[in-house]
Amino acid sequence: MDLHLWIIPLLCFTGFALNLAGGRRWSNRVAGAVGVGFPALAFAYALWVVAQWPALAHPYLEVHRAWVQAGALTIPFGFQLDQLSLVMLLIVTGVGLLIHIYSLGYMAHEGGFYRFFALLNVFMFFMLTLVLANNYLLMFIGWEGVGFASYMLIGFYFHKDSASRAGMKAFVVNRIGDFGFLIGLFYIFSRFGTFEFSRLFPQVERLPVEAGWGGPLTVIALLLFVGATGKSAQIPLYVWLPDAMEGPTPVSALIHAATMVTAGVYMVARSAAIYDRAPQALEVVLAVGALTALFAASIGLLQRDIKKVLAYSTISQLGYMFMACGAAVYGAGVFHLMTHAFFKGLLFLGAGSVIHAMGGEQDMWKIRAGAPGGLRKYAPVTFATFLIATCAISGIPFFSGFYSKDKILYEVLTSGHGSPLWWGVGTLAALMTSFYMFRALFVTFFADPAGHKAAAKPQAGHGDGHGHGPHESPAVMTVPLMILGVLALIGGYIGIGDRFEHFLDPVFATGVPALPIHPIAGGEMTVSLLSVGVALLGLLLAWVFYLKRPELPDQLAASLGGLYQLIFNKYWIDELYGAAITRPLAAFSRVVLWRGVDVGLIDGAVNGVGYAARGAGDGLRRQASGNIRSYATWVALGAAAVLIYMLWGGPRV
Amino acid sequence: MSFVPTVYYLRILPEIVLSVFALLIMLVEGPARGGSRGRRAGWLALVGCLAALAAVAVQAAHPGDAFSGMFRVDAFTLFLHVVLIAATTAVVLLAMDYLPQQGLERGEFYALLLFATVGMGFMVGSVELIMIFIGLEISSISTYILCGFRRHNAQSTEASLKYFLLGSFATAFFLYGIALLYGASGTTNLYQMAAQGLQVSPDGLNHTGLVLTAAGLVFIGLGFKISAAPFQMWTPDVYQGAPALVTGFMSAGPKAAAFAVALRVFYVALQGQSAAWFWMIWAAALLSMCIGNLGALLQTNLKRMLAYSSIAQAGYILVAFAALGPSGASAVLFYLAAYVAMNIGAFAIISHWAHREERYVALQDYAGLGFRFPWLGFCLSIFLFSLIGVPMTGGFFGKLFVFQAALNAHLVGLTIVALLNSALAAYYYLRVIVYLYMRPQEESIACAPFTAPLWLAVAGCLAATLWLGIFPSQALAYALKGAQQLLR
Amino acid sequence: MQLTLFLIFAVVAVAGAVNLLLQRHPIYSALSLVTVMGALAVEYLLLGAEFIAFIQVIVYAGAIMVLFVFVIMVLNAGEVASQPRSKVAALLGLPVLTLLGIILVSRVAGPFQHTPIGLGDFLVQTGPVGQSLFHKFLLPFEVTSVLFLVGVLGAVVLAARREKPALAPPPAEKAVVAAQR
Amino acid sequence: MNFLNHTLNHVIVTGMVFLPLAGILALLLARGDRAVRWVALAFTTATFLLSLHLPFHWDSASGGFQFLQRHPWIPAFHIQYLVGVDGLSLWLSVLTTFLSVIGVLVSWRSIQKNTKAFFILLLLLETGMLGVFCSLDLFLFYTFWEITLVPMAFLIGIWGHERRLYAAMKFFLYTMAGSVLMLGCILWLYNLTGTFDFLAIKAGLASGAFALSSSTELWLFLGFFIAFAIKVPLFPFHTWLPDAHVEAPTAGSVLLAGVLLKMGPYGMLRFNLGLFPHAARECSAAIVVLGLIGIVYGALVAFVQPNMKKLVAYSSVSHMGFIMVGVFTFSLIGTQGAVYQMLNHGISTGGLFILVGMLYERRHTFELKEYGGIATVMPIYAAFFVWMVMSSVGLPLLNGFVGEFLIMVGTFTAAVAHAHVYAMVAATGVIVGALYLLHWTRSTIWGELANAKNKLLQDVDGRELFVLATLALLTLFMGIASPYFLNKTEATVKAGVAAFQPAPTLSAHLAARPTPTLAARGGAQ
Amino acid sequence: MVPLSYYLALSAILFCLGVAGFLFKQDIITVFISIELMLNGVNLAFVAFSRALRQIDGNIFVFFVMVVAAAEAAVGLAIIIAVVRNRNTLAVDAMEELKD
Repeated sequence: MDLHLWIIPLLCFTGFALNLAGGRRWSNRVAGAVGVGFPALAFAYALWVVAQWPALAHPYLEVHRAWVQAGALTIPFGFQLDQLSLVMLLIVTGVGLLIHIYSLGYMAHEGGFYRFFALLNVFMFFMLTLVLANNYLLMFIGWEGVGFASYMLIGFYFHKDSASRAGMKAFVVNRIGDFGFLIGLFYIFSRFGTFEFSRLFPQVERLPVEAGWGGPLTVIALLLFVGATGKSAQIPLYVWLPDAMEGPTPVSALIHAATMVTAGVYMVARSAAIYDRAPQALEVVLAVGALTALFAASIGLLQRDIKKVLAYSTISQLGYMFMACGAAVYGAGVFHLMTHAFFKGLLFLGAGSVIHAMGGEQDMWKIRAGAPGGLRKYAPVTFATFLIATCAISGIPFFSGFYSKDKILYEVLTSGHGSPLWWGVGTLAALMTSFYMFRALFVTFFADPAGHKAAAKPQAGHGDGHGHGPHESPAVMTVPLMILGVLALIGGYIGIGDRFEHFLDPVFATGVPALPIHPIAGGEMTVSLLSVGVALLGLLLAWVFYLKRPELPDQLAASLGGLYQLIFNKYWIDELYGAAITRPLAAFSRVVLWRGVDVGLIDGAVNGVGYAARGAGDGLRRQASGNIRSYATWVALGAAAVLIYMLWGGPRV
Repeated sequence: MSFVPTVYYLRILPEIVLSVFALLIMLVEGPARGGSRGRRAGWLALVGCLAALAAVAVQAAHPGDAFSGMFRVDAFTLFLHVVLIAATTAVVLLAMDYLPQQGLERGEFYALLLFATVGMGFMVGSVELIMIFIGLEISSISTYILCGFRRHNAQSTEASLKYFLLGSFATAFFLYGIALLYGASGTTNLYQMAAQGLQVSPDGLNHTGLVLTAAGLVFIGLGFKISAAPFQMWTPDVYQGAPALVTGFMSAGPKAAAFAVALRVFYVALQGQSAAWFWMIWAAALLSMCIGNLGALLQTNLKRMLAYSSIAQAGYILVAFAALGPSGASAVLFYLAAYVAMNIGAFAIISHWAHREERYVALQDYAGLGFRFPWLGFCLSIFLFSLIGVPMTGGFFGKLFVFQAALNAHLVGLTIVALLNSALAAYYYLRVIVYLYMRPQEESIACAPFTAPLWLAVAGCLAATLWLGIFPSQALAYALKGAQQLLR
Repeated sequence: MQLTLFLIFAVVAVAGAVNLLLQRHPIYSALSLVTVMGALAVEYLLLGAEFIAFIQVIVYAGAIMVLFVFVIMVLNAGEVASQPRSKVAALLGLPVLTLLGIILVSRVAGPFQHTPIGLGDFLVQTGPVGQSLFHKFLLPFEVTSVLFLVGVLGAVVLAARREKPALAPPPAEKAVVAAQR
Repeated sequence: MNFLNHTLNHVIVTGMVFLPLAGILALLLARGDRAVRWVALAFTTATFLLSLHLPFHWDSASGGFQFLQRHPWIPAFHIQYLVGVDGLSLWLSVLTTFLSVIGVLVSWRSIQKNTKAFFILLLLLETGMLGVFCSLDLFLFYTFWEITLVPMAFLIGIWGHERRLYAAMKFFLYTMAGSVLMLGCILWLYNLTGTFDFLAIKAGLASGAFALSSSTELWLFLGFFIAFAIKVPLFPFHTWLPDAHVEAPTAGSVLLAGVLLKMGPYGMLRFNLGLFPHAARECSAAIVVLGLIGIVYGALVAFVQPNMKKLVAYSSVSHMGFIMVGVFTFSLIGTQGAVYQMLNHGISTGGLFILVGMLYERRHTFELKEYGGIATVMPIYAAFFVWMVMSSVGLPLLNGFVGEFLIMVGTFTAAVAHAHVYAMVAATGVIVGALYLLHWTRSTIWGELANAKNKLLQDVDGRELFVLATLALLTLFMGIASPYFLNKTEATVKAGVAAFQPAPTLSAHLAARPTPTLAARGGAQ
Repeated sequence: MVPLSYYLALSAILFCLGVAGFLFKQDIITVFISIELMLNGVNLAFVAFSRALRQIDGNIFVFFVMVVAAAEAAVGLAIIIAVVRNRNTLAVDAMEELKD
């Protein structure tokens, strides 16, 4: 049975190529049709693939001609379809398609319409390559490629300096992660001689679980995780993601929430066979994930920009996914990945709709001020779907996020790799999540209870002709919102009873016996109740702070003082990086390397030789005085020298 | 009273031919007055040169000694005869362009050129020191006069005087050396000296010290002529002051002839002492290269720059000289041929562009000339590249040959110095090219029309330079043969 | 006897040479040289070189030096007024000379301390010289004629007093520029 | 047809090398700038097409030289006219002919003065470069090597920018200084072996017919190496490069970066590794370290350059450092990567120089601060800009990645000490590479169009579009179809690295594993 | 009996005095005369060697040296005359127009 999986990414690439080549001359309608049509075809193809699923060998492999070949190294264009990639395939094409459709409306009045769709398509192409690859290197194509697409899309408004800077930052920070990833790949190759999963993992599975830090699998796992921290915005490489919000909102939804940033999680899950044998690495993954979850959530508490809130929330949620991976329950991680794709995609699209409605305004307080009486009145669909998504992310029962997050927290607490400490951290982060999400919801959609009626005129920065007051978005935007709303609501149900995880089990069955779990009283229910409690607490607090007692936040801020400043300024991490790395590096390069070594030392030496030669030439010139008797003296001197030499100097005959 | 065999005269036929034509020139020049003065002499000289070249063929057909073993026709003699007479031919042609332009057109010029060539011919063909001395004097005295040919010009006469005084000074050393060699060996025939080994004189005394002193003194005289350091001081001044064309001639002919003499004296007569004099040559080579190239770096007068360059080139030839053996000698011969071709070529163009009273010999005068006169500029560039040692030119192959010989003789240090020097030298040659092509023309310098003789001469030099660089096999074979017969 | 003669005329020769150095007027220097030549002619006689001794006096001292004196007179040469300008000669001249003298005297004369030269047991008279010149040394003898021709030419070219040639009308400096393009 | 092919195989290399010279003759006859351009284009294109004969009739299984042609030239010195192509030179030759066509195209309008001379020199340069890659006689090689020097110095000196004289001089002298040492070594080798024939020398050295003492080998190695290192240019011999690039006209920069620099690694692979393997092994650590310094150093210095061309020039230092590391770790994979990276760098950096040149043609400045927001007025240009930058950054699916990756993998798995460290340091180049290239992109084409002088810039025209699109498609093709290129070089490279004894553990390890062939994979679908 | 060395020593001394004259004399003509002195020194060596070797050749050489000296004198004096016409001085140290 041939699936010709290569067609799926290539469809998206075709969309890209067509728009790149002809988009400039086409109307937005044609460009949009091309830009959405090909992902739609890809989605359709993916659905067809799903239909074929029962009939397939698992995993299904198709290997085409080589991409790179040198000596023992052969990297084919090869695709693999197993449970994990199937899930990813559906998420990417499905959510991707919705966001494409949404963008038709969102971007309708933007310049560079065709460019936007070309780039979205190329992103899809790379993302699909990433998830369908049958080897690490092909995955790396997608990995780097999505980075490129992300770079281009973050900098989509390239005339804004901040946007182009953010794009560059994203790319470079990702590259730092890729550095680790690459080294990991080198290790894999030098140890196992292949990058293909189907050849690599069987070899890995023959190896025992490693005990210390120095084992090859541990090293590989850690290096791969460095790559994951870059792509999935974990400590310490998360800094690019908040800045990435400079891109158009659909981009944030697609790339910086639903798909690309989860690539790290996908990659770690894909490498389960390796991680399972590297418990120390799992420990690191868990710790980093948990800390990131908490850390980002804490920053999210005080952000005023709606997209920044969502960005930090994304970082935080990605932390959860890594917590799951770190606890060696990759299934839970992937589950959360999926639900997160729904609700975070929805949140971003909703935020986009809000921004659209408010003419480009992103500051929640200004939105509130710009929509007298609460934005929910003007944009009911947006509000409703945003509400669903907020509930989902906060872990309100029966929304999708509840199931996945709950599962993760439970597993972290009980799994042999987990510990109560990280569970506590995760739960605290959940509290914060609930708080800041509802804070965002209340501030954005509800009227200011303090009754600041000073309705600032909505700003007309976004697009053209949209400065006519808050309004609901067109159907082309709201329909995707609604579809995602439904998914965010019910998407968790497939995980009930661990069905989803069992579906994925074949992928994660790596031959390592599970560690004994730490049983807790009451089992999963205890944890769930706690989680729900925390979520509701967050909701309550947000309600108190932002609807009931709007003066409280300021008072609290004043009483907290330094801590407030610290969090409000995002722990000054960007500034720290700037002062410790970026600026010294530039200064070092300029002053020491360029001016010092290059111009001073090397060229100085070269020129020094030149000067010396000229100096010698000058000395010779001075002897050429033109005086005959001087010349004769030199001749006589030469004669004496020659004779002395001839008679006493040289070897005797 | 025995008759002198006719074949003896055939063996010095080129010299006879040249002398006869020089005499003819003097004869026709006497009565000639008015506008055509010198023109006729030029054509006569040209015919004489060509006839002399033909005479070389005759000479070649009759190898052997002549005149009580004073003169020897062998491949060595023939090779240098061809080189020298060809050089003179080129200079004669150039003179037909240069002299009228300078207002110097007088038949004596050609006569002197031919006489100088006669002297050089005797220098390279003689195997007897007194004959060599006379040949040397003929060529030197002719050259002294040519240097001062622009006799109303203070620089020209000053150059002539400097060359004359210092040249005579050095010649006295040379002569002293000859005297000592004679005293040590009882002969002045180089091959007889070689046969004796020069260790022990006929009277049974050990004369090593005397011979070595003689070798040193001889080298002083010859070193002066080839402008080898430390006897090079006169070169820049004289080259600068002499008429440009004469400078070209001087840098080629007499230098080549002096090298030939040096080869005969050191390689043949003093071969037994090579271990002693080798280091003298070595040091002179080293000094010449370094002094020549460093001195040239800052020069802005082209003639002066080429003077330093010729010191450096002498250094390269001395590197080959220090290599000893047939490979060293053949490298010297080949390099001389290439050097003569490229140097005369360069001076041909320089002396044409120099214009009346040699107004334009500074580097900045050359700005933009390359594009103004593309063909001449191209030719000059080729000559300069040849002097630098860029492949496909005679200069390169000559250098290659020299370095190969030197390395073969394990002169690694000297070769490295020579290699670095040739890189250094690239700077000042290239500077001329930079001016030719890369600097905008500042003032439009006047330029006389190009005449056919000029073209002929330049084309000849160009052809020779490229021929020696691209298809050197034949010339190489001759040089090798010359070297072998020299050492036989 | 021989030694005495040798020493006397050696002293005369050296004295003449030193005088040549010490005199400031060229004419005295020239005359000093004549003295040296005369003394040398005697030494030649002591060495049995009759022919050379005679032509030394007749040709060298007689003709060539007269030429010098003549030129000095013609040019009305006197003492040179200018200051010596060669620092190199002033600084290095004497040491170098001393060195050179020591080397030459020791190395040239050194090996022959015990080679006696007798008086009158080997004479070179004109006859054999002429024989040799037309026999063994025929070629150089013939070639010297070229040398003299060159000398004549030199005198003509350099010293003949002709009016400074008015530069011929400049060769047509046509628009070479255009022609070459 | 068969006969024709046979004949062509015999003379193809000579024809390819000297066709540009014939072009010079034609150019001399051409009247008018227009005709001159077309003649130059015709001849470079014809040469390019001719050179395509090589890959199409290539025997991938052979690691030796193909299309050999041998004639005695200067018998006294045993100098021959001996040309031939192996896997190493195959693609470099094609790259040369290709970039020459590009060079003509990019000079179409920018060269207005002395057009004929310009194209004559360009064609002469092409002959020289092809000769360097194809000649197998050391004398012939050196001849061509030096011949490339002259036209390039002229191109810089005549058609360059403000400080062109200084740059031309520096270029010439720097390279000359290196090559005279090489000449010395060639002669030394000749004296030791009695021939200039590369094949004979190599066979003799390998078989022990010519024995070199280890110190002799070391000195010979160094002599050759310094000449090549200057050309590469390897840190710290690189300072001529920024000056030469900044001042060179676009075509000059393209050929300089694209081809001339490749003569360095090519020479090292051919001569240093081919003839003096022991010395190469001995010196490899130091050279690799210099290469690594070059990678990081070049990138960091590029990052702070205020001048676009200098930036690209330093980027070359960085990229060429990769090649050095690949060459001197002696692994099959790494060397293959280095060979491929040579091609990639030629295309990518050539492309970057063309892009810079296009801006210069419009604005006559290379200063970074003069630009910004160019994408607003020149969108197509900007697209190609990003494309070529990405190729240079090493975005997978474009060409740059394959080479760099192979080099790094090869280095990592190489059987040399500290291989892991080498690869890791090299990999940092990936980060800093992105840093300076994106910094450049950001400050040139992104951002606000603040400078009023840039507001009226014209986007690319048809000719420029053609050039850029060709290069861009080529980067894509080379990025996805690398086996097409590398299969043809593998046999040669394998034979070349065989002298450096197999990596003990890894290759044994890999040998145990059946590596499926391409065909088998194709069948498995 | 006089040893040969005496004659040779005298010749060397004369030669060196000639050199000294060249180095220290201030007018061109005397410098030229010094060269003649050097030649005379050489001639003495020739004759002495000829005598010691009992050969005629040395005498012949001296003859040729004198011939050469004569030609040289003619040309040299002509050059000097030309120089004086241009410069109006006989000072050696005035000939410094050509220099670096």
